[in-house]
Amino acid sequence: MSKQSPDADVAFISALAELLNKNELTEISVKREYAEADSLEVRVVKQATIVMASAPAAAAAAPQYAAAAAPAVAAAPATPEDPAQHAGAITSPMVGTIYLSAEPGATPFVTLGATVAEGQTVVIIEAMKTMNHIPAPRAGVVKRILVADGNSVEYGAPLMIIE
Amino acid sequence: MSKQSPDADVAFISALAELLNKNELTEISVKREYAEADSLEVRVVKQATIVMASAPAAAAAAPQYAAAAAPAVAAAPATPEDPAQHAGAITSPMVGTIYLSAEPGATPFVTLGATVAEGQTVVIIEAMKTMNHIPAPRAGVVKRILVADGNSVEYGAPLMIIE
Amino acid sequence: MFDKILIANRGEIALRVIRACQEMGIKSVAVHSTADADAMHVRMADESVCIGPAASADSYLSKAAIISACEITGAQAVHPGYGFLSENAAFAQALEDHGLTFIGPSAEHIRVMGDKITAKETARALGIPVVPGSPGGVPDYETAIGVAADIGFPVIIKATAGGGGRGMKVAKNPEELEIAFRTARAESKAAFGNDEVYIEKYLQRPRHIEIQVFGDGKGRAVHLGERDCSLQRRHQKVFEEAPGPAISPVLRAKIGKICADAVATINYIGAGTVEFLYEDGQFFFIEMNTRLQVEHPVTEAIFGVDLVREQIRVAAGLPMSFVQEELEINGHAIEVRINAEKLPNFAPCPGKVRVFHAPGGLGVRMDSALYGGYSIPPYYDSLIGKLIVHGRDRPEALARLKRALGELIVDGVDTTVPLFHALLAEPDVLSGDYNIHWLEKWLAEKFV
Amino acid sequence: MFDKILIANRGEIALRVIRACQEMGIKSVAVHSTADADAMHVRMADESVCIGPAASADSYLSKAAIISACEITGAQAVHPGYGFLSENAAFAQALEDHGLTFIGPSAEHIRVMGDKITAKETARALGIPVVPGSPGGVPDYETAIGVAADIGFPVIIKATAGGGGRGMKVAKNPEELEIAFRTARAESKAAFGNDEVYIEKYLQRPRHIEIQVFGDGKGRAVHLGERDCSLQRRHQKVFEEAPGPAISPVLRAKIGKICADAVATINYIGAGTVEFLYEDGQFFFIEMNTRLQVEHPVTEAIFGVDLVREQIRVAAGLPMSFVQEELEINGHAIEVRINAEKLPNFAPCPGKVRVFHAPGGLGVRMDSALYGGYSIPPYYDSLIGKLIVHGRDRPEALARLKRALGELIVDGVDTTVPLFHALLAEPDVLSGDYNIHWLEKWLAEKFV
Repeated sequence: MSKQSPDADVAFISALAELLNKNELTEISVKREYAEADSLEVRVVKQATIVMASAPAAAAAAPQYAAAAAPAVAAAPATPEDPAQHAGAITSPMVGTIYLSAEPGATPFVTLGATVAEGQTVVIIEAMKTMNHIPAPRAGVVKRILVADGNSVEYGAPLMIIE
Repeated sequence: MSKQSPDADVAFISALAELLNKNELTEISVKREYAEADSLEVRVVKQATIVMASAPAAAAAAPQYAAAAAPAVAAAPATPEDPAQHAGAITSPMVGTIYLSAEPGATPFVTLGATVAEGQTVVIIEAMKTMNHIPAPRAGVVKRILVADGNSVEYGAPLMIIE
Repeated sequence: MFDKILIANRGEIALRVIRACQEMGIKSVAVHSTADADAMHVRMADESVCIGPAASADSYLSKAAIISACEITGAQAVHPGYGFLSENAAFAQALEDHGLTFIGPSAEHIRVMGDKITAKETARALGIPVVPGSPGGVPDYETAIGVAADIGFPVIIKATAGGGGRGMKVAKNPEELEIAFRTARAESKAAFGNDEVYIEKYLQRPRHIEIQVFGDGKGRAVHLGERDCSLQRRHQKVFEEAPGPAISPVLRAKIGKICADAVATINYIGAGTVEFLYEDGQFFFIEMNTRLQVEHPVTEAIFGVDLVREQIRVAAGLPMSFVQEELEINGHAIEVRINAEKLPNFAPCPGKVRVFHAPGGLGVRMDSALYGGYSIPPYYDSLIGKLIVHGRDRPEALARLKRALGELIVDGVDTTVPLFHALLAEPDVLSGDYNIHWLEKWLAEKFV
Repeated sequence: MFDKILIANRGEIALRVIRACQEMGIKSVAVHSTADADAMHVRMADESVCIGPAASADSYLSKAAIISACEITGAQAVHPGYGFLSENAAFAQALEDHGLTFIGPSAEHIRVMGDKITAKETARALGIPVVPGSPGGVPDYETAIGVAADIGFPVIIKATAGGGGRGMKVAKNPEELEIAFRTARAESKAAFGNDEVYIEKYLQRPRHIEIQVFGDGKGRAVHLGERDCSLQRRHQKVFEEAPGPAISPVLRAKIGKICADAVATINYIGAGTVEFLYEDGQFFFIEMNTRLQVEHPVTEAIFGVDLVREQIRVAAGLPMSFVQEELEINGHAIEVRINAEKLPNFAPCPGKVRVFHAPGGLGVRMDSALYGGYSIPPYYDSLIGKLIVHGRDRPEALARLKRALGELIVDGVDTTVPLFHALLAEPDVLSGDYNIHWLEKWLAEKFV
């Protein structure tokens, strides 16, 4: 009694996947017994909801949206990789321009791996011609610096990660 | 014992998928026993998506829709209870007015439980002032009569069920 | 006035008529094929009747089914929209025979204008300028030679029963005449079961200019200026505007009066469009459409009138609600046809519209039967919407069109929207310097 | 002309301004709170900047954040829309100090008109008819008695710093005066931290009639007729129309000229609205709004102009694109405010809009920032859209409004649409026979 080869199974499953898409289905489950001790169980699922359907569409139809955040650093909705969501993140309390040092050429307030004390200035944000010193909310080590000298930042934009 | 090939299975499942869409269903489950130790179980599902979300909404916002089919008998999309989908259903081949007997007061062409021969007139549909005799497509017993004398019917409206 | 009107059509034009009915307090009856059970016109009408299967021939073109639908719903009048039975004299006659009102001209006027040759003869008799050509059908090649010589090359050979470009062939010189003549006949035979053809002068770079006329059926008629519909692909209009960039007020008044007087003379009732080829200040009659045009909204925009309401009024025996003197042009309007077609080949692209978002704001009108979740059936034409913009002048209208196109979302199917974005970047389009060959030529350069 | 404009607002009015920018070829910058990251105005603008948290005070009302947003995006001008910072003199001044253009009147004009008493004095000085009342603040009850006696009862006591109905009390007779006076003071103190009140003649059944004015800042100004906004609930307009059902052309020309001359005299720049109470052929100045009004589209509809485009033009130093003589009224327009509110209590009803389908067709304009799947945040006002209809006359506009309301789908939240369906069944609304008390009275009878 010849058993189904893995290749045949893969072909079978990919065929199901195509069916799923072709017919705009959300699930196909198959339990196939070819012979004693020779059976296959497959479940192919595709989720679809109105949110998924409309949001990207609107975005797609508004090419500006991709550029929406530019030239400022986006404070976009949270995504797994969004550093703004990181526990150690320091986010911008205002809209403005970033300076990593007190004046051009001067040594930066903080460097990667440096240890900072709570309250220590980590960056300056210029807004309305005034220089705002942004203090570290807690002591820790600078794990990441997410902005460059002269960057523009929105409210909520992640500046650096301190742990 | 000839076994089903995966190809045959794919064809079978694809047929199911098409059925699902054609009849606007949301799920089909099949368990097929071809032979001992040769069985197939399939579940094809289509989840409510934006269509479902919007259609009722549009209907809700269009109070006319509820009344849309009136005064004619609706030939609505298939639903489990839709007699038009019944295997034994005779559906209206035209838009018009139903007469269950040759003339007012005369004995009706068919009655519930009566046996009809193929080709026997079951109703008359008046359209454009002409009387159209509607024949039974097959011999059988009248299980249900779905229209009343003088009813208006749309194309595809179920008239009666003969099995 | 009618209590109930049945709309013998589908899609955006069915909606257009239902809207007019609602605003006039008239009940509306939608008819639909089994494929259109979920269509917007069915949802918006007060009542609906399924009149047949998906195939138009057995539903939207079925006179019997539609008249029966009137009988079971008690509709007193039928608006045919455009296409389908809108220019079918037999249908207009059948309605009359059943005591129903056809919202459109008389069967006789439809018949006369439906035949290219009688139409041309009638137009000439009514003082409408026609393109030089054979007095009637040209029976054989020998006759064709003489006719072409009289007219002067280039000439075009057209099917008497034709339309939509089939059975049309151009001969630039005597050498090309025979093959063109025989091909046109063959195509006519194949397409229309009638191989009669006629010959006309072929214009080099004409514009398609059409005059909107409206009659009350009692000897009064007006014109509502022109529309320039020169941007065509395979004789299908894609971009229409009013007023025409090349038409002066003097020229408009002159040709407009000629057309209005002509339809007044024959007691024409309702909306009609006299189509011309326009070149070097001269108009040459092409044909008269005895119905509402797809592009009627641009005329409504600049004149501030509701043409469908007027059609219903005069069909009910009421007078027109305006006279010529009151009809003043206000600004500029443009319509683009949103088709479910995939560029560059304009392949029809039916399917499910996941998201539909209409553009909004000042000076924007969207006529569409789409809604989120609607599946565009493959059985009918690919027009899924018309975007009409109105501005104080042509530059404002063009800017508004560009803006509105950017807002329109039809997610799930390909549409002709990219075509219009591209056209709005073309100097010739922005300056209005185009003719009936411009688009084909541009497409050929652009996409080949 | 500006290259880039920042819109310091959200919702439909932000969209309104972005649309004008797009049509003028000007880049637009949207600003938004964290709660509005997915808002339509963010999607439609060329750029966007998150300026703060959900709370308006820290985002849309944050002058510093908005000016910083201009600096990082290079925007040269700011359009404030309505509400938020649109009538904030300090903001206009701050922009000027930073070399940015405020698209609106001067800080000085905002300041003068922002204070009810100086506004009234200025209006009187400019020849605008004002309602009889106390020359200024009324310090104590004793003074109030004398003032009320001079004016004649009934009188109304209002907070100098007030608005939105708070700190307003009516005294029908001398007996009611003391309690009304003291309550008004207490409410003013609580609501505005300032207990100064003034006293005016209280009109019985006045209409709210407002005159749209527009100035070029160089001594030229025009008026664009009136809007009747009498249908109000708790001093919030819900239904606005133009022209006003009760205003004759003669009356319009007279009061219009008075207002236009007044703003011309002070070199007013941009759009402004002079609000009046109207009773028995007399106008009584209420206040002047030194900004674009929510209901400006009804004026745009009947005059065929784009008021936002004009605002931007004059802010850039260009002349107005029209003169008084060219401004002719064409037809009738009505706007209804679609709020996310649940009847009968008009309780705000934020939440996810599952399906949004805008009405279409002839004479219909929808200004809304909704889209399918959008979640209306709970932090801002409940206006989610404005439906504006335009017809040849008032009955046509009313019929069109009813039709369009039937097409509008906002699935997922409650809206004020049912209110308008009900209003369109009221003989008084259909005949235009209403005043500023009509709606409150009707609601009380209808829902209590």
